[in-house]
Amino acid sequence: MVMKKLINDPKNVVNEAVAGFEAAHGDIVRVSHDPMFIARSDAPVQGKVGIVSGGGSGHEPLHGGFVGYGMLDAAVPGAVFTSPTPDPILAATQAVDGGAGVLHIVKNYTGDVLNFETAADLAGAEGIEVRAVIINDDVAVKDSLYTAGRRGVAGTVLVEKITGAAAERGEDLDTVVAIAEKVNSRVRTMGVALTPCVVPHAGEPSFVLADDEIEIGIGIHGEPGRERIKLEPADAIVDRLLGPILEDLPFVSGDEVLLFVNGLGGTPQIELYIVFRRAAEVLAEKGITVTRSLVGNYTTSLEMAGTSISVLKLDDELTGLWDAPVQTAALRWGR
Amino acid sequence: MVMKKLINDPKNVVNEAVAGFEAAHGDIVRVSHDPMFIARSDAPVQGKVGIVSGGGSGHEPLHGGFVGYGMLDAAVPGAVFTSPTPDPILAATQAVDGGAGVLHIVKNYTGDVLNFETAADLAGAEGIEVRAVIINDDVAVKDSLYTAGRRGVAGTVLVEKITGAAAERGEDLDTVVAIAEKVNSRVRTMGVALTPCVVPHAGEPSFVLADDEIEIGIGIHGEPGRERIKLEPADAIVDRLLGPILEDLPFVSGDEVLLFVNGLGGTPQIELYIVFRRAAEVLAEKGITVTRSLVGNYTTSLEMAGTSISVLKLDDELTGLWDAPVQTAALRWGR
Amino acid sequence: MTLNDQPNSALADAAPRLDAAWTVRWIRRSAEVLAANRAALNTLDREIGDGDHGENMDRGFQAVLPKLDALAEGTTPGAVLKLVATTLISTVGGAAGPLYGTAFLKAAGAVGAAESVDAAALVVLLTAARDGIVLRGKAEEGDKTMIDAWTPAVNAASSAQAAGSAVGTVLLAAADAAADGAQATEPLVARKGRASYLGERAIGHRDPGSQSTLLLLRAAADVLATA
Amino acid sequence: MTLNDQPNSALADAAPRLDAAWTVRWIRRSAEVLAANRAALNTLDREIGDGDHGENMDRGFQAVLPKLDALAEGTTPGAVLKLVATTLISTVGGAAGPLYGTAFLKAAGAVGAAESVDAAALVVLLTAARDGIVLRGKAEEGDKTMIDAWTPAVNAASSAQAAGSAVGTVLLAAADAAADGAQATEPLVARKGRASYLGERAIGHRDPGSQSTLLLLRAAADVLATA
Ligand SMILES: Nc1ncnc2c1ncn2[C@@H]1O[C@H](COP(=O)(O)OP(=O)(O)O)[C@@H](O)[C@H]1O
Ligand SMILES: Nc1ncnc2c1ncn2[C@@H]1O[C@H](COP(=O)(O)OP(=O)(O)O)[C@@H](O)[C@H]1O
Ligand SMILES: [Mg+2]
Ligand SMILES: [Mg+2]
Ligand SMILES: [Mg+2]
Ligand SMILES: [Mg+2]
Repeated sequence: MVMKKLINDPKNVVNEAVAGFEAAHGDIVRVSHDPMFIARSDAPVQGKVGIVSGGGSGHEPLHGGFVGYGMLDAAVPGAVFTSPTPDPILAATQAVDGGAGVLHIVKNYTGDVLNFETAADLAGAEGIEVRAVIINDDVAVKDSLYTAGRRGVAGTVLVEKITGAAAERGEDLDTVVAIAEKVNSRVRTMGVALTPCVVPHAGEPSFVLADDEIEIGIGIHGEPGRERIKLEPADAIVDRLLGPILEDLPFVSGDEVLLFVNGLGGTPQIELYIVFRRAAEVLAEKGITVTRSLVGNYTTSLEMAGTSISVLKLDDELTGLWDAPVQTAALRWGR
Repeated sequence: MVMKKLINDPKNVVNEAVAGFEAAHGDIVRVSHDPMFIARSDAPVQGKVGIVSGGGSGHEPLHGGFVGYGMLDAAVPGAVFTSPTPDPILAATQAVDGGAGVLHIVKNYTGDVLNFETAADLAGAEGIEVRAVIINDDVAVKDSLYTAGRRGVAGTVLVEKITGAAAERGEDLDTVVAIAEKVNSRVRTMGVALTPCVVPHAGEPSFVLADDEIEIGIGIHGEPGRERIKLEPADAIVDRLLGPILEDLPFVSGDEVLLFVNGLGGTPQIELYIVFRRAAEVLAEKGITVTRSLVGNYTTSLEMAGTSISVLKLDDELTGLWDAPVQTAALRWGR
Repeated sequence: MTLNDQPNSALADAAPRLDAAWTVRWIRRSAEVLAANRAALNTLDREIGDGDHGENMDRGFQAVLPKLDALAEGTTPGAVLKLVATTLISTVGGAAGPLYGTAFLKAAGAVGAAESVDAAALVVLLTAARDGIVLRGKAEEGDKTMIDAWTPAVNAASSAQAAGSAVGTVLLAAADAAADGAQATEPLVARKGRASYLGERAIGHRDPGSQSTLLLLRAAADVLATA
Repeated sequence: MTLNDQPNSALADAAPRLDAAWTVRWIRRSAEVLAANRAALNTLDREIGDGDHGENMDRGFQAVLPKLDALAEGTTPGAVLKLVATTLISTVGGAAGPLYGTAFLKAAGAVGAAESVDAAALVVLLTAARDGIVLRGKAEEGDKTMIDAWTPAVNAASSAQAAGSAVGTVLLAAADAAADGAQATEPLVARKGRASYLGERAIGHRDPGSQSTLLLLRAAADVLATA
């Protein structure tokens, strides 16, 4: 079977997409091609904590789409589903260092953690104070003692937005780190895949689901989740995802939350809203109030069909930072 | 084969999605469920020309995602891929009438045109001045004399944004109509499908493409286009789409344009940017300057994989209106 | 012609005039037939349109059914037709909704307040329905639309009535002509509706609207025959 | 044990010390073998990871090749290993990049500026490489990672050297033990890396990193054997 994608050479997928991103969003970002990273057009912002994220490509708009005022200072795209190497992470860190230190927001995958770690060591050796916050919001991986730990998935977007707002309003590195950790500690996510995706250089689906099977607890690289079950109505699937999310924190009656229904890339928006409807209904039944919402393709797995639900427990501080102006290619309000 | 969608009953897809949309975006819109339409939360805005669009569902965020300050006053969603009936169009028209008349933005499909026509007649009988602008930006349909005319596709988003800005700044109905017609007359679009989509109540793909076939000139309901060819590299496909677009207006050296690469629903963003890169390159070679850009899933065909390219010839007036603040679920800047 | 297409003149002439009860039975039968043909019409529409014609027609006629139950005693054919018209307009959507809606509306207008319809009035009714569709959709014969079923049906009805046939025979003539007309859309390139985007690729496929027209007119003849 | 896994002691002991030329030949052979096994490693990784391990390793070693050409005359094994380390770190990415990068870096450190490596130094080199991976990745034996190939390899090399074997035999022992170790990952549940998310579902699949470790160590033995 021929792989059906709008690409040229699989080897050039990331390069060309980044070039397209640069052409489309030159008002917001500038791009370094080698080493490859995407930075705010006005980086470094003197006196501001710099925020760098990154990871394998294929999750767009994560992370490049979130570079700009009020969010990330730079994003470092690796090959598809492969962590970037330390060199571009170091270069991005240097490029956004405004003298107030740099935060690395890293999704919890061995490769990402190790490569960011190496880059941080190298940056430290050059006198840049670098701190890392590891995002691990995925409740699908049950027992963290016998695994590489929980994975970082769509909750990353919320960490990046809120932490970016804190840095933008001038908080120092300790405070920015604390806020990133706070968001990470209060957000829980679980996803479901209806179909797999095809990594361009692989040319074949990363896993196979029967016509009537879905994968509950899917990872954003197609890593398997909790269980493979027969296709169910959307409401039943939402209940399967929300249950473990709500139990885990736990979220309780009286909580105010941000409800984030994320598309994995191949699921139409009309379905995401069907999911949102049921999730909001379940939360309401439990006395949990949705005060902020986000619906759309924000942390994708190429063309995978499916969704993830994230719930973030808000307080006045986080709500205020969420509402603060942001101007990126993929998330924008207030300016 | 089981249809793989995050839905409950196919009959409730639109209802439930609209309910989810309402739950997620209550700050921007209010929803009437029967007759079904989505209106700005502050409608009617007294003294402002009301702008209503609508059409079959399945193209989300078109049109509901574009309801809000600076764009649409109301959107009327029909069943999936089926024009709404006159009743909700009339109700939406009444709901947004602020005394300055109402513009209907209608994509050129027989069903849409006829149902909006009937609604306009009924609204007129109630003393509301209604004008319609029919959008027909799709260059894939070659000879308009022997067809129902060119189809309205992704260019509709640009018409809605720019016309909405004109209405928001207080232009009268004649001027708003003239601007809508101006945008429509200066925008050209052509699309390509890599895979078909499945309408929920049908349960089967609306057309079949071989594993290595693509459809050049696809319509947003899966209507066939110009030709069915073997899969090609992205750059070659972009060239096939841009050629007819540029010839048609024609766009010439020295033009300033808005370049809009639209995803049809199932194509990952990374591919859309590969398409954008090539399109921008071709325009640059021809001396056409891209001064504004839009990339993303804005006029979709459920989960269809593919893209459409729209080019809009700008001038100072249109650029200013494009840049004006907009606050909708799917397009937002400046507030 | 299939067996089903054979006129059955003995039964056809059983009732000389069409009254409100017949009109209601016709619409009920149409709803039945459209429900049964929902998937088939969707398939025709999927081939050269967007695959929803069966869905649309079924939704509309199912919406009519409960309203028929609520009709007052002593209603007229015109009142029934008008009820069908407004219901189709507000429930079918797509191209077919306004087109069939207008057809029934014009048909209602043509029969006015009459208590029943004879063969001559039937021809007037069918003509008005067809003219309503043309008024809205601007299709000509040969454009590969429902008009390609309607116009032969109107012509055949008119000839049959001119030759002195009773309503049953007139209806059968209309249905038979619609069947031929629907079949005759198959080799055509479309010039109206979604199928027009297909160019040559529409050749070999029957227009779904011509098929639903045939089903409606056949139902009209059938309910009379089995009354 | 397949035929390929048989030690060939006659040839293995042909060269008593490993010099810079051998190191370059080893890396070139590794690049060849990894390119040839690119798809196979991707497949292993697709089964219990994200399908890119072959891609990653191939990208890294291909990036090393042109740099080998540019190496000065009279270089040392340590300098070659360091070049490999920095190139892998900056081109492989994923988990394997920092892990193999650190392994080669620590190996380079272990041999220092020596012009060649004897059996004892080889054991030190392999041990340092393995320890570097553990330092970064914190995996223990049985976690179903590349460590499950490295640790048996280091142990076998150490025993062979203690028994007085020359470098060739030590390398063959290491490669053979890595082969057994890689195979032994198959029944395991993973506790590190992406495969750890699979729980029981990882059972029956070989860890891709243990396989690439086997390929690297086998290449080391082979280039000596065919020198
Ligand atoms: N302009 C027209 N005049 C007459 N009939 C038309 C016209 N356009 C479309 N039709 C009829 O409508 C049918 C399609 O109806 P339907 O599928 O319900 O609507 P849509 O095309 O909006 O999905 C076509 O098969 C054709 O018979
Ligand atoms: N913590 C760890 N310690 C040792 N080896 C590890 C660890 N995590 C992963 N690995 C090895 O890395 C291999 C995967 O490498 P690769 O596929 O290139 O990276 P990624 O998992 O980032 O895609 C695994 O097969 C395993 O052998
Ligand atoms: Mg990887
Ligand atoms: Mg339709
Ligand atoms: Mg249709
Ligand atoms: Mg991998």
